[in-house]
Amino acid sequence: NAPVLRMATTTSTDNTGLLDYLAPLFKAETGIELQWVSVGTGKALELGKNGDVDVLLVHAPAVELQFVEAGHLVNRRQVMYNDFVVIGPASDPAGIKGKTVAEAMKVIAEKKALFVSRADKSGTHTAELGLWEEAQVPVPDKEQWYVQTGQGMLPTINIAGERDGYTLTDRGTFIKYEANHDGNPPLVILVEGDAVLRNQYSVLAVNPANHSHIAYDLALKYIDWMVKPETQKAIGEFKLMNKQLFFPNAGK
Amino acid sequence: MDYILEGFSIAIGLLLSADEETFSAVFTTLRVSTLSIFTSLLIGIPLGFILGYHHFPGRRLARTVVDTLLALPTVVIGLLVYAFISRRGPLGELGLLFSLKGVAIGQVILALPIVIALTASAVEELDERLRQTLLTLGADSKGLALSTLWEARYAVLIAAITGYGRVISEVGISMMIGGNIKWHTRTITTAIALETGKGQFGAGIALGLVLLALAFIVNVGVSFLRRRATA
Amino acid sequence: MDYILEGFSIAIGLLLSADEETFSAVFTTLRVSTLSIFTSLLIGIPLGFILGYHHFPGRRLARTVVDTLLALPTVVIGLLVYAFISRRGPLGELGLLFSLKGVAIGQVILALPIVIALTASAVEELDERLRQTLLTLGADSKGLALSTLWEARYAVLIAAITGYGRVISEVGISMMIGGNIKWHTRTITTAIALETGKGQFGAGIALGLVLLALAFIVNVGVSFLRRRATA
Amino acid sequence: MTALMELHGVVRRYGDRVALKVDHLSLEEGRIVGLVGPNGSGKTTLLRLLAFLDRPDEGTILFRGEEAQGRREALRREVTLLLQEPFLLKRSVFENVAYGLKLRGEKEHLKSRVDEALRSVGLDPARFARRLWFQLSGGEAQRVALASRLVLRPRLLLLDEPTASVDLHSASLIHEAVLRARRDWGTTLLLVSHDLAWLYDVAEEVVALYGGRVSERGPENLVAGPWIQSKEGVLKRRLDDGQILVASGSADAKALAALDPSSVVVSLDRPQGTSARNLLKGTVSQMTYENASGRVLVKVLVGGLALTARLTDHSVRELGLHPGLEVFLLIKASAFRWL
Amino acid sequence: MTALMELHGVVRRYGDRVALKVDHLSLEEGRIVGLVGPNGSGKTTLLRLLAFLDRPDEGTILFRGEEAQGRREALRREVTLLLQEPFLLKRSVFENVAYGLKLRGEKEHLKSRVDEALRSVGLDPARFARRLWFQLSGGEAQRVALASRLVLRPRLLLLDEPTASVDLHSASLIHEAVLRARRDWGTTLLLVSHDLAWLYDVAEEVVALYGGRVSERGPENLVAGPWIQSKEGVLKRRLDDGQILVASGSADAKALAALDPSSVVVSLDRPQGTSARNLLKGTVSQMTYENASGRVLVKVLVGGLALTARLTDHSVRELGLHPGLEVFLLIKASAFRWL
Ligand SMILES: Nc1ncnc2c1ncn2[C@@H]1O[C@H](COP(=O)(O)OP(=O)(O)OP(=O)(O)O)[C@@H](O)[C@H]1O
Ligand SMILES: Nc1ncnc2c1ncn2[C@@H]1O[C@H](COP(=O)(O)OP(=O)(O)OP(=O)(O)O)[C@@H](O)[C@H]1O
Ligand SMILES: [Mg+2]
Ligand SMILES: [Mg+2]
Repeated sequence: NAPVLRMATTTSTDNTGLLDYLAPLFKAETGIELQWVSVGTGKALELGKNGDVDVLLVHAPAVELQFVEAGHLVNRRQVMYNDFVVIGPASDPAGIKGKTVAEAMKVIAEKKALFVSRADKSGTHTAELGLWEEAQVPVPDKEQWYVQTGQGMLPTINIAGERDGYTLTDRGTFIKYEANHDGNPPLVILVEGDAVLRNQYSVLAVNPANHSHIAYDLALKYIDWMVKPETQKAIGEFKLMNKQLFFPNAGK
Repeated sequence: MDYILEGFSIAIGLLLSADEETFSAVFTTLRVSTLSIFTSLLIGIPLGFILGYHHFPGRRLARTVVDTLLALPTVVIGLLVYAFISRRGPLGELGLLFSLKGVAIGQVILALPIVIALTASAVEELDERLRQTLLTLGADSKGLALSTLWEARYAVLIAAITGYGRVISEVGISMMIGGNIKWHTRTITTAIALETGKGQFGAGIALGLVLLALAFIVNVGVSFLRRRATA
Repeated sequence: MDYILEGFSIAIGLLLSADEETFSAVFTTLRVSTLSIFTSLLIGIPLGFILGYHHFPGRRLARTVVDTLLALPTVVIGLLVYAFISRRGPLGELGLLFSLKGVAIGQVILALPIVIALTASAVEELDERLRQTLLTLGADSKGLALSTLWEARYAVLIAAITGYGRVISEVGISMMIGGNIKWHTRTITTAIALETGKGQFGAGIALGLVLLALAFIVNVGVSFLRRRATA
Repeated sequence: MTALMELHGVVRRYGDRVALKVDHLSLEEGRIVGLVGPNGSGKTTLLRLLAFLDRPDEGTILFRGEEAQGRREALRREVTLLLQEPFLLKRSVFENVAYGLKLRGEKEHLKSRVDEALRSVGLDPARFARRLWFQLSGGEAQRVALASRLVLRPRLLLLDEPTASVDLHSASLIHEAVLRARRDWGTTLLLVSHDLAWLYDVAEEVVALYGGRVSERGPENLVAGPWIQSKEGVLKRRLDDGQILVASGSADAKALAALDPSSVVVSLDRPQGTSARNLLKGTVSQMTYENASGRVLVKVLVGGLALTARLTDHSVRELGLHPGLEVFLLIKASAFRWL
Repeated sequence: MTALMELHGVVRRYGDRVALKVDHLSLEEGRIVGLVGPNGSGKTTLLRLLAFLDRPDEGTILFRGEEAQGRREALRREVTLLLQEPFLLKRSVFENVAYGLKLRGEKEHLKSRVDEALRSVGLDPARFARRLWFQLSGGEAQRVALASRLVLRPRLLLLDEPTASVDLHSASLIHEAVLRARRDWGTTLLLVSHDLAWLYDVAEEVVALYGGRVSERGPENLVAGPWIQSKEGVLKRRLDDGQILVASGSADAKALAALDPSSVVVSLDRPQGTSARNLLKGTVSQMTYENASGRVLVKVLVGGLALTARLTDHSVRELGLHPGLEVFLLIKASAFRWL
């Protein structure tokens, strides 16, 4: 019976298949079985705080730091990033293609073009709120053109697709979405590459001082494994539709 | 444990402060569940009567199929309805996706097997002498159906209550078809799912309590009706 | 529409190739739903009998409460159970989180109101002469309960089937308490939710069909038993 | 007289068992016919066919000379049946009686017609109309069920044991109601009852069923086994008090023998030198006037067996018969018919 | 003889209506008691109390001299009741009859005891034991229900209309079964029946109930209104054939009058100069031997009313009474009692 390490993670790492790719490698090297639950970022952090898992893989740096500060989590290490992109219908009714993110957001608000928001306090949603601030547009809570789904990334993209709306997504999920549409999706990338669009993933261990039962040693082994060069290389090599999804940046 | 206590205090807070978001969800829930359950009863009770009353070839198979459909998960219903009403689907033109009507279609599919199976069983349990009495008094097929259902009224009511509980508590269809769009298609259950996903467990429980309060009020009404029908 | 056709072909593929992941989910689903439904029946049928048979003070209120609990959403049950069995909860030591036992606890809470309400209604619908007959033949309270339930067996069976359909199709509890951990707590429904979340609608529908096939087999068995009991 | 209903070659089975086999039976319009027969002889089965509740497995049923098949729903409005086990709808007494009228859309004078029907079975509308179905005694429920049929003024009224748990006073009211139905609406009646005294009083004609077959001989005595085959080639049945009944013919031990009451002779003294093989001592327990024949049915208890003899009032008077009297019965061994 | 059961000041109400009010009633051990009374008089209500199915609203019930309250469940094994409407469990006939024995853990000789019980009500086990509850005729079901009580060999057996839809032959078998139960197991019996001929034959004593009260006078004739108050200060009731019944006292139009059969005088010719106010012409319809008194009950139809007179066999013989004979009834106006 292999020792079991429990991890809470966000849906993006699971839905893209990254974990299915890494877990067997980890088991082969360390003999540790990784079991993960993929949930919203907020819920993942809450599970960590309660000591229901041993380790976290999430992407909401600001909130992560709050949890570290409060003493719930320790040993935060950056692992990799991907980036956010603004997507929308190929016809691009608001004409945002090629603009900076801040300008694009402003134009969307001015033209009251349909924008679909996750509105679920996820990493992506937090990033979107940051973009509105950057564009100096108040969060358009009750506007007709602002659709708040409160759902995961893929369902939110689907809603945008059905409604011909714009939305913000992480690149990984978008590639998955492209794949689902056999590479010919109704929505396309319109804005990308801005520095503010970086989406940072980190691993964190649950603080053993609060929870004596957790497998802290296994969590440390996992964190070490994730940041070591061979693993980092493997992450970089993980591809979907021949596209790289995550960019390793441990120690940077 | 803390979440539960927290849930209670949040729930009271939401109700006392007449929180706008909460009330929007409550109202949406009531609208769609009422539409769904009445449609289900309208279709399901006659079908349940036929299934429980008539001895037609293939009846046993039909019952087994209905019983099987009791196990239809809401996500699957959501997917099936989505396949029809999405823009790429055959009914895409009707614009039912992300609308309460669309949700109601899915919820009717959800409640129908319950209403049909329980109505059929209620009708089946009736005394054989009832049929004979109605026929000897000259009932035609319509009179027979109506009077039989009236005799089985308490059991049919339980079918309705069970169906209603199922509809009001479901989340998969509302999420998939309604889209959980704030101020539009967000129901209490999709709001609970959202809060839970955010890790706001207390708020999730609070909304759960609001939903139960709603169901309680409906059931007190039903129980009152039922009492009047007995006395 | 395409999704549905795709779903059928994937479903057949999964079953024919005896796909390991699918079979693990099928097996997990069967294990946990069987445990849940039997526990629910064991607790729920006696309670339903008491509620339907005895005239105690507060009975009407008790019925209304049970009817209300029919509207308990699975997410809320998940949260409540989580509050108890999370490491910080009072039962944290038992390690029930992310285990099938934990899921079964939640599913029992889900099925109990259904089993209780429908059993109570079945018992209530029985002929008053049954009670008198059993008493005049010398039945004590145990004999009375057992024989009454036996007389209402078809209606109680429907309670069991409805409860089973509810348990096998639920996803909120399995997700929240089981955690949808591959090879461990992934059930058919959590797998469907996962596939749907990934946008693999065809695969979601395929798994839904697998679930229905499972439910169909169970119900054919029940219908066979039922036929034997009649003849 | 024309036949209201006719049965030709009708067979009704339950599983493999034939419960009813009627080669021919016709019900004359406007008659009051009694139907008797032991338990399980097929009376209820026959009434269900006549009321179009069940279909025969074989044979045809004619209503006023025309094939009934195909217009059963319409004919059900002309024929009504009082079920053997009364059953009330879960409504008030008033609603139970009014139900059939409302179905027919006959809402005029509803209240007065319901009240009249209740009164005709001895129930005071003021006391009973508003009661609920479970707030009645057995006999009251039975009479409500009857009232709900009488109110319909049917062409054919089939009553399956209308007096089963009804008191004497109500039984005579039902008697009157039956006569009134025939007189006022020309209703044809078929009455099943084990209360032969009541039935013989009401019916103009009595048909008997044995083992699902109509007997042309009218009601008969039935003697169940065990029969013992004796050396003399006859069958013997030992009675409780030691007397022995002798019947000729051949049958197995469990066979049922029928005996026409007209072939039973009653005598006050033990007769000397008679050709009858049976000479049985018994006590008269009941004497009933038979309306259909104008004769008297004398029931005599013989060692636990009740045998009925049909006598003229002349011979009853001559013999000075009265209940409680010891008498002798003379029966030929060949008078028994094997069923 | 000791009292098996005694009732003191027992009252049973349904809502506000008092259905039963018994100041004192005792059932002697080993007796066969008949209980008669019109529909709704409280017979079933009384049997339910005696069988511990219901509790009285007031008063006490003693079983063998001890308060029954508190050990009702145990006593239910000593007393059993055949319900007025027979009800079978959804099982085979065999399982229905065996049910009570299995409950009591008496599994020895189960099959032979069940077979014996079935035979005692005239059902052949080979033909009936394996049938299901719905595969029976009305009378067969009734007898299965009875067999399932007889098999229990109870201390007290309460039968509510055991012969209601049972044929004559079976009625006499039930008669025998009742006597055998008393003889073999010392069972005390209380029998309700509207079949007075049968009841009077079996019962050693007959108690009557009217409007929920026990009448010490035994069964009586009942005459329902409408009564018309006449100038002479008496009440008159017009009969269907125009004859008029006169009763003294005061009562309202809907009142029920009771008349003791012993106070009815039968005469062949129209008597001259009698003090009786009533002189009614009627026809004898039935004569029944009353076991309890050794007398004969003569039922006479007078203008749609059935009146019973209780005569000695001597006078019956003297008058040469027989069913079908025209007679005159002499009844004093003061003989009527108002209920
Ligand atoms: N549903 C059934 N299935 C099988 N056998 C049946 C069914 N109903 C009646 N029988 C049988 O058919 C025969 C005729 O029954 P039916 O009810 O017509 O008798 P009946 O003359 O009305 O008797 P009773 O005087 O007892 O009412 C009986 O032997 C009975 O056992
Ligand atoms: N559940 C009830 N609720 C109200 N009234 C009732 C109820 N049961 C019986 N009664 C009334 O109580 C009275 C006595 O009923 P009970 O059944 O004892 O009469 P009974 O003597 O057995 O009559 P029957 O000869 O018709 O069987 C009747 O007037 C009846 O209408
Ligand atoms: Mg019958
Ligand atoms: Mg009664």
